Amino acid sequence: MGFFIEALMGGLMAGMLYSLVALGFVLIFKASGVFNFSQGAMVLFAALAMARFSEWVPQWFGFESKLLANVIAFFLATACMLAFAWLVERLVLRHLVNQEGVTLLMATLGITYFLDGFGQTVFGSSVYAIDVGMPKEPVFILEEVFDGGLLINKEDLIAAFVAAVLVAALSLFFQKTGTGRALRAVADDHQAAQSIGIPLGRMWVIVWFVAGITALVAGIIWGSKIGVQFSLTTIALRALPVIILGGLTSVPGAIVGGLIIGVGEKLSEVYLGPLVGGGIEIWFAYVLALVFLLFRPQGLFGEKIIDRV
Amino acid sequence: MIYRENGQFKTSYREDQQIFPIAQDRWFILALVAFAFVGVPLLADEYFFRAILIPFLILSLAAIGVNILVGYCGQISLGSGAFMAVGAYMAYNAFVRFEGMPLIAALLIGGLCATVVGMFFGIPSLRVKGLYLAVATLAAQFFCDWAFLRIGWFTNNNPSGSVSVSNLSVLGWRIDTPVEKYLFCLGFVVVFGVLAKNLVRSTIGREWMAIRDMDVAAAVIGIRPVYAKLSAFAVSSFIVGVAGALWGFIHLGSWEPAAFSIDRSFQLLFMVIIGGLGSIMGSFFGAAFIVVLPIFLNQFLPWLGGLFGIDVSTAAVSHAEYMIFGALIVWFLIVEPHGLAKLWSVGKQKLRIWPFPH
Amino acid sequence: QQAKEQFFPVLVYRTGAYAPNGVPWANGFIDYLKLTNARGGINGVKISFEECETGYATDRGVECYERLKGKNGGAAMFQPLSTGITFALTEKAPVDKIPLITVGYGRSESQDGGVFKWNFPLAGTYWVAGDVIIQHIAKKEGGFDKLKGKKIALVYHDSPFGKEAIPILQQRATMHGYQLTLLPVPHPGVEQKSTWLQIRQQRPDYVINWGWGVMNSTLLKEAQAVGYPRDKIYGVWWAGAEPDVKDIGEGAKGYNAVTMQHGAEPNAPFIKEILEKVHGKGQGTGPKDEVGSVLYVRGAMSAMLAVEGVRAAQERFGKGKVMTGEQVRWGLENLNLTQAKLDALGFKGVMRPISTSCQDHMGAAWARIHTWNGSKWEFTSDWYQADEQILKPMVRAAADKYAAEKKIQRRTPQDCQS
Amino acid sequence: MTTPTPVLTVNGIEVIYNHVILVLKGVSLQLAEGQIAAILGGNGAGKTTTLRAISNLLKGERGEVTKGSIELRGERIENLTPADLVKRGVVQVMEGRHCFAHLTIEENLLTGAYTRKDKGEIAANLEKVYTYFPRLKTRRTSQAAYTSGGEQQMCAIGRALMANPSVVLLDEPSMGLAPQIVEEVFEIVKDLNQKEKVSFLIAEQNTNMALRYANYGYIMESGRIVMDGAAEDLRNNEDVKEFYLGMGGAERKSFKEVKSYKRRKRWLA
Amino acid sequence: MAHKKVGDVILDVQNISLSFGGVKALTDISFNVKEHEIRAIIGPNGAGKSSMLNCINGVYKPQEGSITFRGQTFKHMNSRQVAEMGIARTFQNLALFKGMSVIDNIMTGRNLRIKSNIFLQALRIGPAEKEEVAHREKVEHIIDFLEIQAYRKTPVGQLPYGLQKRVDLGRALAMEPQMLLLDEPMAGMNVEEKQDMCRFILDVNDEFGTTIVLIEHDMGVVMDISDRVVVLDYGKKIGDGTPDEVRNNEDVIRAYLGTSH
Ligand SMILES: Nc1ncnc2c1ncn2[C@@H]1O[C@H](COP(=O)(O)OP(=O)(O)OP(=O)(O)O)[C@@H](O)[C@H]1O
Ligand SMILES: Nc1ncnc2c1ncn2[C@@H]1O[C@H](COP(=O)(O)OP(=O)(O)OP(=O)(O)O)[C@@H](O)[C@H]1O
Ligand SMILES: [Mg+2]
Ligand SMILES: [Mg+2]
Repeated sequence: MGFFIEALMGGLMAGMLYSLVALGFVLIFKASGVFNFSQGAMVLFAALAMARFSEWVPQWFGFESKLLANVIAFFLATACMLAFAWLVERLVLRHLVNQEGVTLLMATLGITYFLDGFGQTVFGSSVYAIDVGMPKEPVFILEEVFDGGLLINKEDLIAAFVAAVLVAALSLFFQKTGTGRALRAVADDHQAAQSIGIPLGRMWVIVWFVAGITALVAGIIWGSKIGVQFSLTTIALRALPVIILGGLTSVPGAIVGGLIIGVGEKLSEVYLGPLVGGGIEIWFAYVLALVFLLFRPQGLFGEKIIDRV
Repeated sequence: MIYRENGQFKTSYREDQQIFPIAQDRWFILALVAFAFVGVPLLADEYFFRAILIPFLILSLAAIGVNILVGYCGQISLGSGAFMAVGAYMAYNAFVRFEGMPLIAALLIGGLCATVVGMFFGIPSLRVKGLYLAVATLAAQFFCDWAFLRIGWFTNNNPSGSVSVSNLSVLGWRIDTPVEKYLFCLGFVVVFGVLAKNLVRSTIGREWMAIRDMDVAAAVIGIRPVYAKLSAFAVSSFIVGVAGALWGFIHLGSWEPAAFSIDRSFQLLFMVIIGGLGSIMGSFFGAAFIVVLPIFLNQFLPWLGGLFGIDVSTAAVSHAEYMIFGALIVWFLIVEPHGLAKLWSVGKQKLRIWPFPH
Repeated sequence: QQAKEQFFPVLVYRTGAYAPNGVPWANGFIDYLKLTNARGGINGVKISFEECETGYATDRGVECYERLKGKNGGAAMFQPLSTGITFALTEKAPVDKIPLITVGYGRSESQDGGVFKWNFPLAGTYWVAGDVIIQHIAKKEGGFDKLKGKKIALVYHDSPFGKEAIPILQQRATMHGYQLTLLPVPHPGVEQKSTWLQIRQQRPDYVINWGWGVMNSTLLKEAQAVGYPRDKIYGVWWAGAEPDVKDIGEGAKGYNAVTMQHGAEPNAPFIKEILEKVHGKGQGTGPKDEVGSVLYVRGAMSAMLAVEGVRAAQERFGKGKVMTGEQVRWGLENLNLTQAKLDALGFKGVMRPISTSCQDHMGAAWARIHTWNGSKWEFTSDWYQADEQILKPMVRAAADKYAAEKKIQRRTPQDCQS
Repeated sequence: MTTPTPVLTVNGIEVIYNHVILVLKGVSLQLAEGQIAAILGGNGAGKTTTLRAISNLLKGERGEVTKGSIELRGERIENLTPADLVKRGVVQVMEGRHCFAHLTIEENLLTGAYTRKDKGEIAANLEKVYTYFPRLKTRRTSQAAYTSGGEQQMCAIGRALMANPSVVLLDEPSMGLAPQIVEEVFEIVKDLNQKEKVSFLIAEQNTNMALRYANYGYIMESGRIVMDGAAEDLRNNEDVKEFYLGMGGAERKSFKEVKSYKRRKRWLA
Repeated sequence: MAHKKVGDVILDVQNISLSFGGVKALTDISFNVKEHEIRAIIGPNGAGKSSMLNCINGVYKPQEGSITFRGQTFKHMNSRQVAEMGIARTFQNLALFKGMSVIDNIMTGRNLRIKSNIFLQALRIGPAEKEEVAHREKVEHIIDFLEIQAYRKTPVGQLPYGLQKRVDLGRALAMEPQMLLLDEPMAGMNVEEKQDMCRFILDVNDEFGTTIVLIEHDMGVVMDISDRVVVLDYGKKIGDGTPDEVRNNEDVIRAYLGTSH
């Protein structure tokens, strides 16, 4: 029983971490109809910027304070993401107005390659650490109830909390503000949005910047968990079933999807894995997402796919 | 002025329905194929065959398969790597488990098994669409990756999960040298290329495209979505499976599941998008772009650096390669969102009216 | 003069998921080649070399192989530096007559030179690594009989590389009666939560880590996060270098790894020589502070073995000449690096003698254990030798199976002379 | 006729799609302040293209203006973004509706007011649109994709009005609307034109209706303006009558009587 | 005008009701269509005209009622069945296959009649090729008929709106249907083009004896060419009869026509 609870909690926590990455995808998709393949690369880039600046800043300015270094690095990294968003709009999206989804997807792939190369050139390709003072050592609770106690990972708890805050803020933004509504309009029809005076360029800079910030947050949390290096990009693959399950256009969906996927894959790996040789969690996550899709083709909270004649 | 259709009148629909209705195209393609069979073996060196031409041909074939599914039928698939793997591993099993199994038969059996698997994973497409469908195919990808690593039977119980083949021959003709391998692949590509082209310009091809463009309207004129989608999955994964078998048998000789990883699936998808969705020709362009360009950049950049006396480190080269490659993708898309094939046809269009601007 | 240069192709990965581990290896390799040139080449034959980036991807590796094999007078050996590429090249090398050197990786059964004429897993295979780890654990526990009923979990990279260890650990498990649990981690290894949940559930006495790249550091962080004692974890030699533990620091204290003879060797004579003759002249390949680190030394040692292979070939086919692939193959097969020779090369205290033969392409089966003390790696055991009695039949059986599948005949004694 | 100050001046523009297809071959037209001008012409004449060129929406269709100039109150506008134009009061109602499928009718209308800030005015404007199109009010909470063709058309027109424009480019406003709604739409146009001095440039197939409400008309064929003049004059022109108003001769022919032989006459081949 | 013979009822719609969530698109609609006649459906925007067609050819499933076609009664129809029975249609919001050329779009209409299997098609030998050519010929007739020869190979997405509507009609005609459902075929056309379109419709009706169900807002057209008219308003039937009857029906005038035409 203790173990089950632990696995369950582990799954929930892992799910929250996926959600953090998934959010970036959802944001850009919901707000511009672009399936942003480069989200993984953005996470890496942002994390690299954060890690390296927090290392360089004290050297440049000659101070010791870790906290100050982190704060400055955070702002510098944010600035990087803003510059990135601006450049993406300028150099890429602006020229691809009104193109089909696959074309845009492909363009974000180009961005991915570029960003991977650029990030490693500027920031290097070793392993870097982000140390924002996340607690690493485990805590055990209810030791008197369960043998060995229940393991609680404080780092994960903090991550989950951050993800929840982000989601709440973003949901409000989309539902309650005019900009949010305009962003959804852009996703539906670029041209019509232009025709009524929505400045596509500005909208895109905004969403890509916001997505950049979620990437930065995800990068900091994941980076402090597993170190900053190239493999961070691959967690995007773990976030895919999450957004698909939650619905490509739903911010809360990213969280719920994350929780379901997280729990599903951990429980399956722990309970079914040993029977078939293990390593099943990744495909299990996808199969799980698929099963849900068969009942709701647009994901749990996604906007209904419209087909009308 | 060379590219003129003037004076080429079609007197029958049959003529107008040839693969290449314009005479220049026809001659050009014939010349190209002849050159590929005769000229290239005389000219190219071993590196060219083994590192560029053979992978290019095999991946073009796979891209044709993917294009049928994604480009023609509009079902986004990220499982092509898995279908390649199925083709490769099942061909391997057919080859080693049955004494005297002819090579071509083994490859085709690989393709058939891929067909079955492809159709199975295509079933969700009846309900799930677009990017959402991508997960179904990703499920195929990860499941197959896992199965080939974990289930010993597929690898003839090789503990490491990797398998290898050798002593390939067709009707007594041993396929050893790079030229022979090249010709063998070329034969496959030409045959399947023509078959695929025929399919996409026939009824079944129109059904696929109709489903892609507007499935409700397609249903109203009597196209059965089930049949159209599953047949696209079947044909596509058959071709992809054969390509996978060729990749394993001819190109690598020995492989592990990682050779058909998710990266391969993405690579194939990129090829068809860059090359041009819904274009057989585009599959070749796309394969050339994605296979050759990085290799080219990888060798060109140090040379370029050398010209200016800069010693470019390997890491810098590959980072630059990434950046340039990414930038080129974006650039091409901006110039022509419908891919290189479209760019090509716009070019032809211009040539047709040249020297006038419009 | 051109013809006087022996060409060394260098397959590396300086980008991508495994770059942090690939880079120091490559730097060590290149630096050693530079050192050899600084020492006057191989009997006067200078070394030329060229890197090719594989990104740890098999098809890129194959392309590199094809590109480099004919360059600069032709490559006389390859070091694929990836299990996947090794598998692919194993099919091609015999055709091209170029030997493959896989120092500490690749197929374990390729030790059997009777079947794998062109493969040289010099200085140790994964079965050696696995065997030594079990020997060490047994010693800690106070004898093999104490292993009975113990639980050992193998956490491995889910790829042919990771699976290489399974046969030997299973073999030993049947002998000693410990319980082996297999826990695969999918590439690249950043997601191990369920693995560690299972470890928490089963509470194994030891965890063996067969990881590479980011999987290693993730594994240690997860271990820390669930409070599994790091000193009960043993890594393979690709999971026992600085990039794996550096950014965890204290958190990884006590973590052990088997070494491929060497560890971090900042004080080895040849390292000093490199610092002086290569870095001192401003020709160093990477940053100076990396020189002498574990993977750097691995790279340098791999280069040294190849150089010595060429030298051995020259002994027979003509000193001061450029060797062909076939000649180098002979050299590698008749390598006899005595302690004296090694000492002369500056490897004193770094490694033990290696001598190969037609039957044995590995040449040595020695290993030690080293432990991370929070800031650096320290040796914490004596030398172990893998148990021939166990390995030999396994190698033989696996090689025979391969031969049967490929329809290759075992090499005849005459062939061994050639 | 006195020429009031032009708001919009299009000067000999050429438009090319896809780098090769030349569609407009030198189109010039003017829209005077406070005027309603109509562009008439058959399918494929280039009406939509002209409007797209003015509102700068060509780019998304891979078209570009290669020659000529477009001026708004004396200012060159070829390089402005569509959003800038809306800020200057120029709004286009696109052909074929283009409602935001996933947004509700009301949300569609509200996005129309994106460029405006005053909440009170927006609310008032929304009410106005609802009084123009009561049908929209009843469907306000349903997603645009699930409304009928005519409802979508109303939504598109209403959405443009929400921007409080001074120049409106209407592309086939009558398409798919029931006759009395068509009438209403034109009444609204007239109303806005007279009360709020909004200028309209209307591309229409419903020549009859368009010429009844417009002050000035342009007739387009294959990418050129082939005839222009005051609406009055055009309405009385024999050729126009025959080809565009369906009133060849004196009495209106029944559709049944139209023979299937080709009875086309063109100003240009 | 050639006198055509209006035959028996071939399509009988009975008590159809359809609602989406709270929206009642159709309430208890019954009407019938006779062989060879031109039957118009009119009504204000959102009255449920398009939904009615969608029910007939199986895109929507009505909650209540039944449809009888040539003696067979269906609770709801399945699109493929409907097509096989020979009912074709055009769409109000264009539903062409955007990425395909005009020829290919119209060829899809022949799809039900092409018999060669996928293998023959891949090889394109013998019967497959012959069949393709034969059908192409039929399609060329339609292209001639609709006067869109010049656009044969243009992707339909690039055609102006009016021509797209013609292609849409062409695709439906290619099915050689017994009954053709047209949803606002003349929207976005000028008078001359409407006349042409009317001509097409009348010709189809005359020459092939195709039964036509037509939705149109142009009263001139409707009153001119249709034999009988159904009027819908807010999902309810408010009138049914000959053009003259409908024109003078009080309800219809109030709800739709405004003034008498
Ligand atoms: N995106 C496009 N790409 C290529 N050609 C186009 C494109 N859009 C329009 N055209 C071509 O431009 C010409 C003019 O089209 P336009 O849409 O302006 O006509 P229109 O007068 O609005 O016709 P309609 O009344 O049918 O809407 C047509 O011949 C059409 O084929
Ligand atoms: N799939 C659907 N989901 C929800 N509501 C729908 C759907 N289809 C139609 N409706 C509603 O049903 C009503 C009738 O729609 P329909 O399209 O049949 O109208 P119509 O008579 O064709 O009008 P128009 O002349 O404007 O095309 C409309 O109010 C529409 O919003
Ligand atoms: Mg138009
Ligand atoms: Mg309708």
